[in-house]
Amino acid sequence: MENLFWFLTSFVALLFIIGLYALLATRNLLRILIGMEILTKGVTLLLIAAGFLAGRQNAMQPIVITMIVVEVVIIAVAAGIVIASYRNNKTISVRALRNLKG
Amino acid sequence: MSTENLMLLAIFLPIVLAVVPLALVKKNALAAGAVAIAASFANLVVVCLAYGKDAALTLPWAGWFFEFTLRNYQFSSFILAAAALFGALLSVYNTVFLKDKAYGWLFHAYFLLTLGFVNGAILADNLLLLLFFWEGLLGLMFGMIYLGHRDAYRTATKAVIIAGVTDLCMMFGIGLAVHLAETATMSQMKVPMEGLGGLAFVLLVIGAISKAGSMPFHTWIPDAATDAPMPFLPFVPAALEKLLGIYLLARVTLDFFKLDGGHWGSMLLMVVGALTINLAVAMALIQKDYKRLLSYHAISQVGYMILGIGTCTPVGVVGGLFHMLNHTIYKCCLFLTSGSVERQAGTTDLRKIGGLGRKMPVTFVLFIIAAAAIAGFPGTNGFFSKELVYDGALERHWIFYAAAVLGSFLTAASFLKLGHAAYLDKGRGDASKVKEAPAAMLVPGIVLAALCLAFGAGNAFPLHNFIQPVLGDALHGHDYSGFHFKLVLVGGSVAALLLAFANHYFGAKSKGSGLAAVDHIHYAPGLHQIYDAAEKRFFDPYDWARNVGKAVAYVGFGIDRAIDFFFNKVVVFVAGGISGTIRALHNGSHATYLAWTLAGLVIVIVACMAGRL
Amino acid sequence: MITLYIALPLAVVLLLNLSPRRTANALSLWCGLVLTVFAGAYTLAMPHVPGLADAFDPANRVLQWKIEAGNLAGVMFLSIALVVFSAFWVGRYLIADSNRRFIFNNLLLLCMTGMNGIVLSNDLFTLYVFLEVVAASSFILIALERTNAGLEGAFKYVLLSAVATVLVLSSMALIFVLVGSLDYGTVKAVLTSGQLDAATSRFVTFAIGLFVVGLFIKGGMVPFHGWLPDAYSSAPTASSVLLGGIVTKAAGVFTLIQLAQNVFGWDKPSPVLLAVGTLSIAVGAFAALGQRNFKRMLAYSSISQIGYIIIGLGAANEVAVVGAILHLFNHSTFKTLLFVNSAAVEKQAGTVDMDKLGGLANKMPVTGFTSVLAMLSTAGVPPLSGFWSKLLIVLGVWLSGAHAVAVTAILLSVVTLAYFLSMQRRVFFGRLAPGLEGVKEAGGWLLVPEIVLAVITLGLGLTMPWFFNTFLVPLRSLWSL
Amino acid sequence: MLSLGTILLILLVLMVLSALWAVMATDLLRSTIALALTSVFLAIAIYMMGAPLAAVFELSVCAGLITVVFISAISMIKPEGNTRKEDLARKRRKRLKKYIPLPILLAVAGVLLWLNRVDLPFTPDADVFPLTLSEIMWDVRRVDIAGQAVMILVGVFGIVVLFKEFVRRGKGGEE
Repeated sequence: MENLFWFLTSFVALLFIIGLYALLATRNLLRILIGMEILTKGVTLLLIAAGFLAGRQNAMQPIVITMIVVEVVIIAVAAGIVIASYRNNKTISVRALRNLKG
Repeated sequence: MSTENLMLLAIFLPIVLAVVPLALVKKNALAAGAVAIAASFANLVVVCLAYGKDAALTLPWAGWFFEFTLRNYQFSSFILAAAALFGALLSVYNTVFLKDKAYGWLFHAYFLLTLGFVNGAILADNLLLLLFFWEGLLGLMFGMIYLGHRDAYRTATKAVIIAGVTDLCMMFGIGLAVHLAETATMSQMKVPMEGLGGLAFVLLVIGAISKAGSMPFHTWIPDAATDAPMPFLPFVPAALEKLLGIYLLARVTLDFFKLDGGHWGSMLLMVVGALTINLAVAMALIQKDYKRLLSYHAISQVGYMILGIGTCTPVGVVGGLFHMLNHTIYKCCLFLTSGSVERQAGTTDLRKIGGLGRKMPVTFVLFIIAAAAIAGFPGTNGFFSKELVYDGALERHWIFYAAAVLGSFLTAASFLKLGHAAYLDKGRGDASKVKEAPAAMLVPGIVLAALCLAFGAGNAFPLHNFIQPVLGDALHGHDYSGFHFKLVLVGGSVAALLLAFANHYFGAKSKGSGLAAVDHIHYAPGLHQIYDAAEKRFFDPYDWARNVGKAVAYVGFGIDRAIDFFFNKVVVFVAGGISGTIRALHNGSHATYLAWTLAGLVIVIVACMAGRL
Repeated sequence: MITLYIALPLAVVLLLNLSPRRTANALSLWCGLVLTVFAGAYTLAMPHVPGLADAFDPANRVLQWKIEAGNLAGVMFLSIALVVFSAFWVGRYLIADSNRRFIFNNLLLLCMTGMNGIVLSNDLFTLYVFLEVVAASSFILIALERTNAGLEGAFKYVLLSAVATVLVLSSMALIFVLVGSLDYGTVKAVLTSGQLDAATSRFVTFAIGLFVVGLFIKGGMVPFHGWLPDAYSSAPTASSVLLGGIVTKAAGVFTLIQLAQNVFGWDKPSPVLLAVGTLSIAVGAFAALGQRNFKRMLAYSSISQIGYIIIGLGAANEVAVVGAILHLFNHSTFKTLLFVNSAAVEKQAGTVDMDKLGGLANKMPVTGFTSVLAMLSTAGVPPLSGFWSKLLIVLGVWLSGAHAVAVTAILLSVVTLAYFLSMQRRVFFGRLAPGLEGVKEAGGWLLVPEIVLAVITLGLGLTMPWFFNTFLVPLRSLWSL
Repeated sequence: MLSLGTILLILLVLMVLSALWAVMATDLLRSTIALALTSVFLAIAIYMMGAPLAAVFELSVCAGLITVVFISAISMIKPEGNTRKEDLARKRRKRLKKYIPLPILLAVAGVLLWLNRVDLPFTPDADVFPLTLSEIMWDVRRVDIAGQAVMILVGVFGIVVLFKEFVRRGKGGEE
């Protein structure tokens, strides 16, 4: 059980690292969104693993489903922001979104 | 009406009536003034009815040391009565002075609010309640200074910042004292004077003496003298703040901590007192503005009170409290004369006025009486209280006595200069159209000047009725009224006065002949002239004395500016630097913010795992 | 009937969108106002009328919602209703386009639903869902005008909020492994059972740490605050009112208080909270000192004020926590008031750059006066309400033994006073700035929230003892000490 | 027959690799595809861990809907500062066509998975939770469902606000 837990969480950790890398290092707004998606994937895996390990997948499934729906809305809104920014600035570089300082 | 209700009335009557000027549809200063007069006289009646009665009142309040506890007894009712008296006199004066001012109605509202808050602070028997009223006064002070003119906010801000910092000290002091005494009720407060108790003492004293306007928390007062509306000066710095500050100081030293003469706390107070006397008066000596000069004296005289209370001898304490009362009377009167001059002559700049004595004879007489009182001319009230303070100081160490006498000398010199310049000199400016001030502005001054003389000649009355009952048994049956001082003391004071006269006479003569109208000592020059004076006639006794005075003035000026520099520049620079750094760190990049977040996450998690959550 | 807090706004939104567009545009404002007033009145009536505080349960399991409310919830409901009420007025005043205003009003109602849901939720995952509702509607509210700045602020918020979500959900997963449920009561029973072995309690601490950091991000605490100044200052001012007034408090701070007491069962001072709170107070205050933009200064000031709430919570004794809750309410009133003032200034003077403003007090007396009131309350000047809450917080922190924190908090409130004085001087007092001669007082629409909020700030301060005994003392029972 | 552990290992490794690809790929479209692939692998893993309903959601919503969102976003964005702009656009359009079958394939795979539910070689601890899935979903988690509804409403408003082109109108209300 313990081993399985660490086995699964190590993959979750890998996904988190990849996602955070995307958030931190890329300049492309859409790729930042992809990073956010990957983070969400990690969370999904972690939740399912938790349900699996606790033996309560029945209780966990509705949670994951709701979470997926909620995250889709978030991503859609975020994509809307990126598109609107692109319409304003004609670029999807994150440089367009670093003017507020101080 | 029971005394309990009278106490409540004293607090809430002015505060409630203050709403009237605020609610006036047409902002008429005269109508607001009428309300102010009515309210202040009603207040006077109320506090007179409550005078000297013992009463306590506790209303259910928040709990945890927060209790709405009021206490009326000899000391508080005396301070209350004094404050109410000045409030009543000033309300009359203000009404005339502010008649045509656009902000008049607002000032009257502030005036009444201040009166109510002061009554609250005096009657409070709970330290936290006291703090409540105390802080409320801070806001009112800001409001009143702010009314002066369009750039007065600078001064108002400075005043609030200085007072705010010292009030913070006082808050800590109160916190410590409440912690140590395990009660916030002032009448039950007993704090030991060692360890943290000492710190609490110092912090509370800082709060009290800064309210009274002592050095080094004084720098806003002279600025307020130039910027604030004139009626603010006799009301707040000269009267109420002295009463309140010295009241708290006396409560702290005599009640809470039971300070005795051998303690370092007493020495501290005396040193502060002596320094305040001399440094402030030295600054006063070189001022060229009527109000500003007076305001430095308002600082200087606090020194006598602190010195007197700091001696911890019955005679010194009686002297200090008596001096507080007297100072309020004559300084109020002096500020009123300055107000009359400002209103009639249009300015208080001594370089632009002169020869007003003939045009404004009543004002001049009032000035002479009050100035004699502040200088300690025998027979006036100031003389008696100063003698008592000298007596106490001499009992402790001759050096404090010497400092006090030196201050007395400089006080006399500066008032000779002021009187000469404003009322006797001829020719500067156009004085031909100046008339005597209206009667309503003179009456309060006349009352006060009469009090100066009355409390001098009949000093038994205030001492027996107001001051000595405060100390009660601590006096061991002594009576300090009448005229029974040691000859040495009186001789010293008289000598100081004579010296001041001589100094003034020779100064006026030697300089006055050369220049058109002015005797030069009144216009104590800027810094370069100090060096000029040092070059020539160094051994001339007169110049020598003058140079000593100037040197003291110079040092005082330096200290004054240094404190000013600290508040104006260092604080601003440090805060600005921190602020700039923080702002530079917010570079707008999402990656930076994300990196902070992750770093914070790691730190918090590490801290949690280390059991620090 | 406590279900109404969620059901009613949702129903209103649905009905508005089903009715013809023209009617709906006109109706949305009034529906919203009536709803918020109703919510406020309902909350005030709740302690006195039996039955109001019950969940909706007509003996039928299917309609039994799993939610509950307490006294703390009452304070939050009141703040939420108050701020949303003000935001409606500001929106009516500032947003010219009627379609956009319709969307704004709908989003306000949805956001209100989300915040009420946060207050009511009794389950960690439900909490998460409503947190996301609030976050998503905030993103849209920030980006409503689609200006560059607004999009930038929204984007940063989206980004950091995503990280917060990940942390919160991961923490939930870890708790679920251990407990097998996310219900507050069940989780608390396991976490505070005292039967966890060393390894398991380290595991639990780790999970709680993740959760707390997630909430720190939502609440905008330093150093997790990067999004907050940008989002607040760049949002349309009508949205800033909502964001600055309540969103971070409901999403971050209230949640933290709720969880600390209902789930984590903290009962001793927490150095982490104290440190983060103190850092927030300091950084927020000093950053606010150097701002030129009125709204940005208010945003930093929010960070600083929330720091006070957090140290109150960190002290974990009843004095401090009651102070923190009171400060939560106070902050939502006076910060909303300040944002409403900034809306008035923005509309009337056309800018919120403080270097271009000045001397507006004579032109806009009500706005000037109420802003002075709000500022003094924020800085903690008696007898305004802000003084009492700060006093309780500092007192509680001192009693908890964190003397240095208490002293720092007091010292930094001087900085608060300093930056607000500088703000007052640059915006309302001083010399009238060139070009502002024709400025008039804001229209009647805006004076309503200004006066209501100012009266609350002043009235609460003056009637503190009564308020304290009626509302706050009962709160103590929440904190089992 | 592979054990559950081995299958999971393979799936998760593939998932991480495709996630890495999604982040590293220079072409945005490829990134999106890789992301969808990640979702597919994750969905299968979820399925293997005894959560078939969640797997279907992951597949249809994440792999399907989000990919659609991303691809429509990419299609709105013209290639930046390029001389051969139209050329490239045409190429993109061609490529887009190439990827159209992908969501369909994913959907088919999902349906197949749903229909041929294979019995797990390794059963986790018996589900000790006393309620059935639908009971939990509609009773215990009822508030969450309401929250989802609110969320979707928010999303609708978000799309109306953010995606809609600026409209020029005669009355001059909007720019």
